[in-house]
Amino acid sequence: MKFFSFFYRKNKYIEDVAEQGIEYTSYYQDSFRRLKKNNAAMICLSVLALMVLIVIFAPWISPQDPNAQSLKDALRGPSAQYFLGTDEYGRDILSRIIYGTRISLSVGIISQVLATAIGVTMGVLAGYYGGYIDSLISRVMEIFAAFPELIFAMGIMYVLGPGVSNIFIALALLSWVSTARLIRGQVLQLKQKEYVEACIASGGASFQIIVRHLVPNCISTIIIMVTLGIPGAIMSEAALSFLGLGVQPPTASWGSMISAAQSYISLIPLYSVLPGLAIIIVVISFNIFGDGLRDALDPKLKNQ
Amino acid sequence: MLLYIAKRLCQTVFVLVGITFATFCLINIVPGDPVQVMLEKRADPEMIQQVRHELGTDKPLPEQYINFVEGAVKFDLGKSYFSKEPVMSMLLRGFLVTAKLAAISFLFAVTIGISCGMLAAIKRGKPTDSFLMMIAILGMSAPSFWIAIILQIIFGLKLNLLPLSGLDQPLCYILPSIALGTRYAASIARITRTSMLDVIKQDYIRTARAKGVKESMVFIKHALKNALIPIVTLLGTQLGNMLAGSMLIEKVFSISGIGKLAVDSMTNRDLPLVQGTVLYIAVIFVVINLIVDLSYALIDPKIRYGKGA
Amino acid sequence: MIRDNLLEVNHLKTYFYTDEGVVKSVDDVSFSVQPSRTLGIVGESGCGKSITLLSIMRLIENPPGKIVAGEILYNGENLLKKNKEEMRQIRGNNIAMIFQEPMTSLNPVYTIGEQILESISIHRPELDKGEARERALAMLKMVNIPMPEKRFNEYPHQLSGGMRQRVMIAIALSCEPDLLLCDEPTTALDVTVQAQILELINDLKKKARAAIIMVTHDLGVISEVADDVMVMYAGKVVEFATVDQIFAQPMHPYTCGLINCIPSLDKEVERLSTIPGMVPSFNEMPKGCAFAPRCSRATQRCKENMPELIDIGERKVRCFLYEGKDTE
Amino acid sequence: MQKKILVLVCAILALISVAGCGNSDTANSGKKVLRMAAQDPQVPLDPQKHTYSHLLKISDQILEPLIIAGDGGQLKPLLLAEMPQLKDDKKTYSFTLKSGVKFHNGEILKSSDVKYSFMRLLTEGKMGNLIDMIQGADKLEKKESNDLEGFKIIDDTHFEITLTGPYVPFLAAIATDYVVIYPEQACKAAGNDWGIKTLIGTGPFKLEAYNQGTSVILVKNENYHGVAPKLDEVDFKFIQDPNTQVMEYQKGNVDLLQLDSALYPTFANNEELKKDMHSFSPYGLVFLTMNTQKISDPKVREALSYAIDRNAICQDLLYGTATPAKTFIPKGLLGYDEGAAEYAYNPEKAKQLLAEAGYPDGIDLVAQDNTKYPTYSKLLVAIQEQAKAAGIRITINQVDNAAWADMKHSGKMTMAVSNWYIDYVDPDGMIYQTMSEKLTKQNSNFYADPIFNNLLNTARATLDSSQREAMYKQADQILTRKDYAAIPICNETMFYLAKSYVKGFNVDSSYRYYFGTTDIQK
Amino acid sequence: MENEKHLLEVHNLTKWFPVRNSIFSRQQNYVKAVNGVSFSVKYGETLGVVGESGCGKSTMGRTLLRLLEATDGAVYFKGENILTLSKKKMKEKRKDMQIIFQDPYASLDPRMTVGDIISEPLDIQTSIGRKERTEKVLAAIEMSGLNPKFVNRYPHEFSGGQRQRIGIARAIISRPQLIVCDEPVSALDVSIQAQGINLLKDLQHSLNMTYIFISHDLSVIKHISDRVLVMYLGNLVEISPKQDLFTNSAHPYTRALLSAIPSIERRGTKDKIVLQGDLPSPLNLPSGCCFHTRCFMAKEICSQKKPELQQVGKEHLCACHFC
Repeated sequence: MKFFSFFYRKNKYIEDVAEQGIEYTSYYQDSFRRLKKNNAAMICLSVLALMVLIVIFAPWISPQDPNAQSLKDALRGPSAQYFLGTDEYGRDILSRIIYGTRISLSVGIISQVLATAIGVTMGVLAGYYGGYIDSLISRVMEIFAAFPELIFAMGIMYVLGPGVSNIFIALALLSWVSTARLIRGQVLQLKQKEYVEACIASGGASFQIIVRHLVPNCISTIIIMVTLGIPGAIMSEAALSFLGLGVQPPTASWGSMISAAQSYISLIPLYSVLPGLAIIIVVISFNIFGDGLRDALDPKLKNQ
Repeated sequence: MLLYIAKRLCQTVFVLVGITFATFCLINIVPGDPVQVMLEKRADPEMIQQVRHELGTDKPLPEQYINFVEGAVKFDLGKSYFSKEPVMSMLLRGFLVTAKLAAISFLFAVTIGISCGMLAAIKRGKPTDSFLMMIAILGMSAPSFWIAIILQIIFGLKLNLLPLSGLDQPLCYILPSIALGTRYAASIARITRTSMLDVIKQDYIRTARAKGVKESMVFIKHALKNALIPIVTLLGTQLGNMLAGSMLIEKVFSISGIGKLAVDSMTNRDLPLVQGTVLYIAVIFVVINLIVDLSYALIDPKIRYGKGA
Repeated sequence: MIRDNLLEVNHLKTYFYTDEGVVKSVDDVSFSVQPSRTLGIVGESGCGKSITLLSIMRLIENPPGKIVAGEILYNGENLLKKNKEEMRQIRGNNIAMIFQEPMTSLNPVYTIGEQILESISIHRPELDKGEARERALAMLKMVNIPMPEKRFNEYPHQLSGGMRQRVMIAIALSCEPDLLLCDEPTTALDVTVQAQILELINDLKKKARAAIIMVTHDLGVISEVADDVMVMYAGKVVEFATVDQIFAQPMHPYTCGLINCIPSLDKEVERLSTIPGMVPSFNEMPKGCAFAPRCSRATQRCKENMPELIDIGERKVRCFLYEGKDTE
Repeated sequence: MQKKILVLVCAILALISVAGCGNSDTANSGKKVLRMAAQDPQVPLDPQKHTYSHLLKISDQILEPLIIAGDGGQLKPLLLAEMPQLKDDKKTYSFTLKSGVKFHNGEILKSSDVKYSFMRLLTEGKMGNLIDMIQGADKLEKKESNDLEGFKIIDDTHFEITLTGPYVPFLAAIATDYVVIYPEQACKAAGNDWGIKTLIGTGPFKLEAYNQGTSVILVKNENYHGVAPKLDEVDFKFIQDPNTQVMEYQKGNVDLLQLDSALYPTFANNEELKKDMHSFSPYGLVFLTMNTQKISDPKVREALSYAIDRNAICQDLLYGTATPAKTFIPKGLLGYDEGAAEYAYNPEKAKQLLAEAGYPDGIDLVAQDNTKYPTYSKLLVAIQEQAKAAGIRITINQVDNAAWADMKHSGKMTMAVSNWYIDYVDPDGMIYQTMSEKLTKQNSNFYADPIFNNLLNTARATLDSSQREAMYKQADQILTRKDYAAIPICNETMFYLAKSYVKGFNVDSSYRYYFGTTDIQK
Repeated sequence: MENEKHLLEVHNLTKWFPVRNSIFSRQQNYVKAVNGVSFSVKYGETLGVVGESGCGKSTMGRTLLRLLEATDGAVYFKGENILTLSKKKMKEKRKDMQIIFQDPYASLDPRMTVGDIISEPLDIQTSIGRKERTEKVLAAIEMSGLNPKFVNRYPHEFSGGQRQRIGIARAIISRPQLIVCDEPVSALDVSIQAQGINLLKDLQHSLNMTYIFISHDLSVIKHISDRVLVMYLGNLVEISPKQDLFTNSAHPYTRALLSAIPSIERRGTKDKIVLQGDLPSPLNLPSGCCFHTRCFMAKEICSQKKPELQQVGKEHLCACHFC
């Protein structure tokens, strides 16, 4: 229940009409009730919660310093000292995977939050004002969309140079278009709604309409877009790091681990299998949870 | 209909000009000079100047851009700074390789995806459905390059069944195609399922049943065709992404396709090649989108008869 | 006056199993239809009238819906005992159905002609292509579609709502069914078009000798097409009578309320009479008579016990008020 | 509608069939074909213009210089009847061409071809500096003249070359794979197709096909002027991924490949491969190059040297495929200081030096990493971690090859792991080509010690071997022990895998792959 | 002085929606939704607007309130042409005019509580204190026949009838003088519909409001209106006091409309007028009288000349050549 407390409307009438025992459920409470029934989504949510804990407590959880090299122990299989073996510098693979979670999750979440900020602004502007603004934004979106994702991300990384913060920007630039499109479409629909007309009929100005009606009604879409965008961003980060355009050494990232491990694939297969599995677990969790969230929040979105 | 195509083409030209302009600007912002790469360790200023003059990169930027656009209109994208090969022929070579790979992966993804999606939709709520969708979400969640590596280890190395790299015999296509196609197959299966389930709820499906149409025909004749629109939309973007995503697979399987060309040209700042590759990929992307839009018309008479245009 | 029943529905129960609980959409409904007669089923939305029709066609989505009990005798044979293939042969051939939304009930990707032909080719496989086409065109003519040859190759979106409903009727009648089920066929149409369609249905009834079950919420429509009327409320039959009886002398308080709350074109009243409250949702269904909470004549007994459907002559009514009058 | 679908299906099927019909393996019945896994050079096969080692592995089979450096750097005439004679002025060499040497197109090798090749190298080639001490070379390069003054053609087989002054490494320089001789007519005629569609030399193999991006196919030169080659065909298959190369080797699809050092540990204990694994150590060095303007205090640079554990890097990171370097000039070249002390790993000493230099709390440095060379990236990561112990905090800044070249030439680079493999077997090729004042400006090093530069300039003109040796030893000492302008790290050992039936093949220390004497005996 | 009697006067109100055919064609097409409609509404009366779907009655209602910008014409509200008012002045005017929508699902923002929805006009128009606002909201809720404890609930928890009451409460909270009721009861079940109609009538009396009541249902129109305006394809075809219209309709369309309604009372009467064909597209209006394509009385003149509005009785106007 706490999860959605952020979205509760602060109720202005609650004290004025002190009526005990009235059960009222907000849209989000209702959605959460639906979500709770979805076992798979809840399992994934707990996996993600676990991941978040790992991210926060990485220094305490990881058995070793992820960057501490012990060249003598390089490329060892699992042992008591190194649960999952070591990489080519004798660094503990487990610790690096744990620290890699930080990169993956932060890349996923921050890039999507950025993308959403851009996408929602653009989408609302284009959808609400229409006309020239819409044409301009739509053309820009077309240009952005005419690049295949990976090529586009690579291009930006070349311009910005490698590094985590640049990945945030690249992936945000990559994914804002889909958010903007969806939001634009939704705003176009919402704009036609009679409650918006009612607001105009009451004298509401554009800003009031956007803030009171359009954005709040897009929030479920936004949440869904963020949740379902994260796995994509994580995959893209992995792909970029795999191509050597990702994080800077010695930072651990799953994609760069797989890339590095490719040379030792038959020597210690675990080295490439494990970060891959880590990606799969996180991505699957986000996907299933995102699906569940979508079903709970807005079943109509399924096709998009 | 014709007007619609003409309108789309106009938009396309606009997008392409935007793309080349953006690419041109970007490559001139990116640090790194192709001439210095070409001359490697022995680059002294005179030499650099000389080569620049040869390549024409000492001209003012607007002139360079206009030259490029002029050439592009005449289907002449210039020659690679490095290999001296005409960019067009390099692209064609790379494209043929990647297109074959992507086409096979696409076919794999479409057949597997649509049939699994249909099956899941027909068996909705049953174990088959859950199982297929579990597989699908697994397939969607695994990075393709990782799948490629795993396939390589299992089928190429441990079982020694299939070739590991290159594309010089038909068997070579199997592993890269699967690695490339898996993700797309999974997402196609998912969208097919949801789209089918959506369509099945429609009134006209009930009408068909009320007419006494066989259940199998209800799915194949009445539902699938209507369900195709979101599927086709997805297929369009997927095919484009497949062409781009193949660069990871190309890396793993040592295939010299368009993806490798894109990466190499970027690392060398081989401007004509970068421009060419980007333009080429964008053109393909745009063409695919055009085909997708036109295929809507094939599927949906509303668009064919101009009402929606 | 004893007629053979073409269709006899006995104690039909269709329930929907949802997350929130069991919805008894059709709860112990019995009625019968005779050839060449029109039965009107009337009730507010959610009273189970459409579900009754879908149950007859056995087109209830399972899950969540399920026909739990009862029998549907068509020419003496229980449709609920038929297997899928037998049922499919009956659908569209012996029993046909028209739906409420002409806009969405036709498949948008096939031409009108293809959709009529499909029905013919399923149930009349002996006809060759040309004959089938002839027949389809004849059907289009029969439902008064102008320029049938042209329309034949058009897609549903090119037709107006009224035309589409005509096409639906043509499809339904293409195999000369004995029984035509109409699920609110005119609700989505404008009044002038509604009048056209009702006229068409009345015409066809005369020509085709088919029995019709007409489901609607509009008592006006009922009054124009039905011979018998069945009033449903919350999944149950509350009154059954001929059309003249119903309007001349409604018995059940719900029927009375329904008739009275429609603004009249001929009488002038200051205030409309209303039925207070609203239809109870399935999870707050009262223990006794479902209508009791809204009924001005309800007694304590109504609140606690569900009255039975009582026969009063040829009429039936589910209300304690008429207990003991069945001997009349 | 159905028809349209049918057409669509047909189109797709057609696509598959096209895809399916790749060129299947031609049956090599009885022919001796050597298949080598190689990296795609991505450029025309013209070693005068492009200098990648991937390219040389191919071009060395086709093209030949006048003189060849044998194993150990011993110069031998190849296209010459005898070694060139140095005249008394100490700067003029006279040459006699071996008679009857034919190019692949049947033309006879003439003096004019040699002159043409030299002039082409000077005007268009990348490695003109190898021969720019020929009289008039600078004028030619600056387009002030159309002729190479110092090159005198006497007749079709005789010519003389006059240098601007005494220059000892000259013969070694013209023995490199870049100073190859092209047929004048054919080369001019081919224009931009040279190295792509045609490439004609005098070597033991002829270029059959260069399938850009895919492969190169060479066939035996039946009219070779030397010992007839034993192989009928040499195929270079471009396989990008080193791991895939080995997998293909294991499957028997290639017979030879150079093993990526990263893969060494994977296969070092593989019994199957171990017996096919052969090592060679080309003359060269991996070193840390520093921008002496940005890291201007030699004490800091010295500290860095103390902070690197070369033994650990060589033994553990590089699995013994490298040995710690102690001099800039590698073993085997004149001027190598056998007695030089090994560099010590001493973080405490490093800290102390830093403190002396004014950094008691350690120092932050930026290092550039060229992503094109993963092995050196690896070294840098190891150095980064080791230097921490000495209080040197290194931030690695990954850049791609183009950005790297740009940074290097514009002086923006601060520190990088670099390498150098000699082009010609002479200490001059090692130390002058990297550390002379003229060149350090161009590679962001900016080292310009007058004594050091004087030593380099004198040594290349000194004919006396022992004097030269002393000078180079001294220069090396100044560079690596006093100023620490470049910090030697290690000398790499390289490996190639060759199937046991590949006979008569080895890679010498000038890093030359040569299949002229190779045979396949199954 | 005549003006004083009229709350609203509409002159030649026209609303055309441009339809973009393609970027290449210069020719602009229009959906001619409302074509030169003129009428007036007196203080405190209910003007019923009736017509089939697509006849432009909803568009007219929205154009009157400037929810859509009119293409041409003038709307005098209390003597002031509101179509030319500045945004700011218009905002003030909006206090006096409100709208109730047809769709009880689309007209309430699902993310707002009932209290927030109802108080929205207040929030936008005024800056009154919280207490006063709560009082007003609760008053409006009660007047609309809702339980005040619903104030914190969300719209999706209500039935259609209750939602429509919420919409009504929102419309009346700022005590407007004019309410445009756009098919307020047609989405409701019959038994609920009657409740809604009664509520609207009661409110009109107690708050002294003027209604423009749009509906396709003649029986509802008849019940609630004082005068009735009949529209066909964006044109006013007949306007008349209620009694006159229903007993003595002049326009053939009105007659057909009246006759088409299935009615319990008129059961069995055989003299129905069933119009043939469908409504023509508002993109290409028929020439002359727009009804001539379906009219059972059509003569040659009808396709050539557009009929003017003519007086046929007291306050009874009709646009037909034969009335």
